[in-house]
Amino acid sequence: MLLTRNISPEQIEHDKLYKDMGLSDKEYDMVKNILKRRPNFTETGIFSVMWSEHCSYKTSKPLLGKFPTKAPHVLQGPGEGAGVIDIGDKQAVVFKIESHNHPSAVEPYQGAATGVGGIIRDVFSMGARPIALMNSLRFGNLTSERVKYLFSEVVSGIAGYGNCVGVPTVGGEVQFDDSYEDNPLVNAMCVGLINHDDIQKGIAAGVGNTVIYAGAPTGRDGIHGATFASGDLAEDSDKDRPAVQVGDPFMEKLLIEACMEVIHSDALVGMQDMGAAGLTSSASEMASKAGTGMEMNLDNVPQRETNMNAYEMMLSESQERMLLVVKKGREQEIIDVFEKYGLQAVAVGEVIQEKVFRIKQHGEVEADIPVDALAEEAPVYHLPSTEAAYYRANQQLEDTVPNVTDHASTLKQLLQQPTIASKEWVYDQYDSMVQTNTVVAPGSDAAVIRIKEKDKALAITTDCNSRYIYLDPETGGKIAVAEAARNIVCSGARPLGLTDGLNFGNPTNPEVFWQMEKSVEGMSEACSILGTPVISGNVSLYNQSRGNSIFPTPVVGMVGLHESLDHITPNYFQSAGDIVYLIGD
Amino acid sequence: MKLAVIVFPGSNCDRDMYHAVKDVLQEEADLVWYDNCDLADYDGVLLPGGFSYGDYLRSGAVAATSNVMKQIKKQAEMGKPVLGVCNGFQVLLEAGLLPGAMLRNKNLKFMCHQEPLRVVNNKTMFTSGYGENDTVRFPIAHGEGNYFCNDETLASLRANDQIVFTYQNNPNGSIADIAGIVNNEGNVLGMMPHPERAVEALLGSDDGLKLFQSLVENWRESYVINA
Amino acid sequence: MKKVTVYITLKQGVLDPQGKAIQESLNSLGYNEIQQARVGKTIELLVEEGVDIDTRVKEACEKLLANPVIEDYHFDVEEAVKS
Amino acid sequence: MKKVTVYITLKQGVLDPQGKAIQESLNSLGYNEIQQARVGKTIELLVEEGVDIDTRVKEACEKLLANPVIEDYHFDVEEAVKS
Ligand SMILES: Nc1ncnc2c1ncn2[C@@H]1O[C@H](COP(=O)(O)OP(=O)(O)O)[C@@H](O)[C@H]1O
Repeated sequence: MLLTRNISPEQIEHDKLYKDMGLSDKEYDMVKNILKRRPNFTETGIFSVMWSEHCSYKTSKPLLGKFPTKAPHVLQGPGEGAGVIDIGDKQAVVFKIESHNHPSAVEPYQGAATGVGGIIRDVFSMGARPIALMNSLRFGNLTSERVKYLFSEVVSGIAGYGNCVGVPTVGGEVQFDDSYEDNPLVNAMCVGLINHDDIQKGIAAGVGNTVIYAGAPTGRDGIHGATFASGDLAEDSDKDRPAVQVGDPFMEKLLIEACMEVIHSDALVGMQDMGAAGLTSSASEMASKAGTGMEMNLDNVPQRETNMNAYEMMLSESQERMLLVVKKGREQEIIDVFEKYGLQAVAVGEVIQEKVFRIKQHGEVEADIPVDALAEEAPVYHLPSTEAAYYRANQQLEDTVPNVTDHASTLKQLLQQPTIASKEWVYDQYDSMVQTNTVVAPGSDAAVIRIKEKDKALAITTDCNSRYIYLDPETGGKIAVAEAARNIVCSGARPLGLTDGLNFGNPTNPEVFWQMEKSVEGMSEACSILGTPVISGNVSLYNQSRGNSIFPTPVVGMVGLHESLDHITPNYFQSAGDIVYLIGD
Repeated sequence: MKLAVIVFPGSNCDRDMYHAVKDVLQEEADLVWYDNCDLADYDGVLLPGGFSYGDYLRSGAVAATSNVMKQIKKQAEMGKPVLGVCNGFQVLLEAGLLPGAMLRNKNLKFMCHQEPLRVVNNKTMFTSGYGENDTVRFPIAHGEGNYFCNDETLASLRANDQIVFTYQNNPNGSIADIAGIVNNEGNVLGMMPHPERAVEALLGSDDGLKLFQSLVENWRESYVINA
Repeated sequence: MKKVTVYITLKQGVLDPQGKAIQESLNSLGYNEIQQARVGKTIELLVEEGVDIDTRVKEACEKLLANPVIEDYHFDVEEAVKS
Repeated sequence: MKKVTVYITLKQGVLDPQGKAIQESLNSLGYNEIQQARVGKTIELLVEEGVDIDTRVKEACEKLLANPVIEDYHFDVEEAVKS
């Protein structure tokens, strides 16, 4: 591995090493301005991950602002690990969707598995028990061996992780199209249930409080994964392969149980999972939100490998790790809970008054950065947008209706399309029933999960017809939200809100940015009209290979509430002689 | 009747089992963490499904070596009922309380859906509420449920009427369609399908209720007789 | 420090669905010369010296590492190389 | 007929949760001398003669048997014993 201490700040500037890490010249100058000096190697790495699209949303932020996010029933909108919506009886539903596209293109089993692990941590770090998983998948056509391999490994990875942690995977969607040939999409959604009193935030409040690291030790997994996820998937991405992280669902299951116990302790101040950019983002975000600073000693961080330097430790994406802030003097209570589950939990730092993020290792300061610079002051770009030429050309076309002569054979052909055919091969591999709440299992428009001891249930769906969105991003965006809402309503529930997974190509291409802009506008309008605010989401850009962008794919994950179990409506014919109605245009 | 639901690190159907016994059957039950527990006060032991120790090495293998298994053996020797479902069955096999071993499903995939089973032995304390050769529908959810044993063991399972449930459309390749077996004494039952997921019609089947009811009724009778 | 490699294989007569799947996909990729595939596993242990390694590892295999109903095992002991 | 045994191990630095669980369980069974366990797999192939075994098996490993992203492999070739 790199001997980073030998690379001086001067050399980083002179050789423009920051560019290899993902910072532009302009961004590097911003960093110098913030620090009033040149950043060292570790600091450059920290800025580059925190300012990557994945962590900072620097190009999508202006668009995300268009989403309606407020409503009386929204207890927590975008910004925390996951959004929270009130469902009455002092209970709430917590959910979010997240992509793991690039890792899955490189190592499909682990990429998909760790995607599931990550989204589950987002939900239980809020204090909620994860009660359901969904996923939204896109692959190339099933004609190439590589695509078949990706498809089957992604499904196994989702199953391998979700089944083991004991959270039912209750549905999802799969579509196949050439535009995803080299760049599959793997979006995973997790839904959790929580009592209002247990809602946790990822904040590092209270100067003097202790920062505790819990879970798996840190290894060299996925170093620079966050910037990797935001860069083009180039032909030679094979050499990025060591960036792949491996998941341990068994450890995650123990973490869930330990965290479910810890949230009831008033010694706990804040909790966040270590997702993309690991220690760096969790620590700096927690401090930034609380208006505090944090000092951390890396010597205390549990390590899986020897001789890791500060850069590697700060950027590692080892899975199944949590960061907790705990009241000073009460650390042991918390540590004991983790130990009961055989998990390591150790004090690694302290909340400080000064709003800086200070990292020490072997007695030396390895990074000293103003907290807000990392989390709040990331650059924001307003990229140019141009109406796509293909769109303009399509608008000139006359409406055509295909001439079908043999309806039966056309129907059969349609049913044979992998995108339309039954997905039983997929969902049979998922444990869709564990936790014994699944009233409507995969195979229906929306899955239905009852809430024990209450006369209530939740409906969950993921939808996005990316072909429509490609053809007309604004109308397609509306359709995606409306389809999700219809699926919820058909199951007998009232739509509550949604999480969005925005998967697009290269945003610096003005036509791609236009697709993003228009589809977000369409989705936003539909959300406002339907009263379904966006409470969380995820952005994955640069989904392309060999110069072609994927179809714009803003996935909608929607949750609805059945106010009574009697409202649950199945989506198949019940008995001969019933009358069939067709409603709508 | 008071039942212990054993929780190993990685068990994940523990709360489902507890819910079935406590909330649906309204019998007494506790979730019992595997470490440092005392089973003397319980009338029976339930080993739930899940992925104890991540199913690493072989499913059930690590849990089978834990101290609590010694106690469970002792309870079983005393004649108390022990029920292992899914991973619980795998643990019982690995611990040697039941004969045979589990292999990966023949299609190498995890599978989760309802399967019709045949009750081939309705004379056990777990199945007396069913009719002989009744068809019941239980969910299965496993990747390693392909039951295997050698010919000798199979012959003795048959000779002693130890095969309790068989699959009607063998989904995983199990020898002789075996879905569940009891020990020679009849008080230790291991089965891959999940009766605890089949106790509420709302969730698709309540065919599993009779299994738990049989257990409770037989225990009550023997308790009354012994008392 | 010694490195012990335990080799665990399925007993003759025990069906190996994974091996069979591998053989079939090798054949379908054109490796028709491959007539059989059987899958086993290895467990590499780093063992401190000062114990009777043979006896201890044998015992560990029987207690935990191998399942005698379906598996055979054997192991090698060598000097561990510092990494 | 030749017997080829392919040994597949996880690359250095790749997390091996299975190995870790095995090590911990060995330790808790009293085998405290065992400091590390890493799990790998073996695939035993029966290969007809008449092909360039080394090249073909190497190719098969890279195409199918090993996952180069996280695994290393090597193999031995020996005479197959009639069974
Ligand atoms: N990736 C997946 N994971 C789990 N369930 C899936 C997945 N893909 C599809 N399903 C399930 O299969 C059923 C049909 O899916 P799909 O063909 O996409 O139908 P629809 O167009 O009605 O959404 C749905 O119930 C869905 O939940």
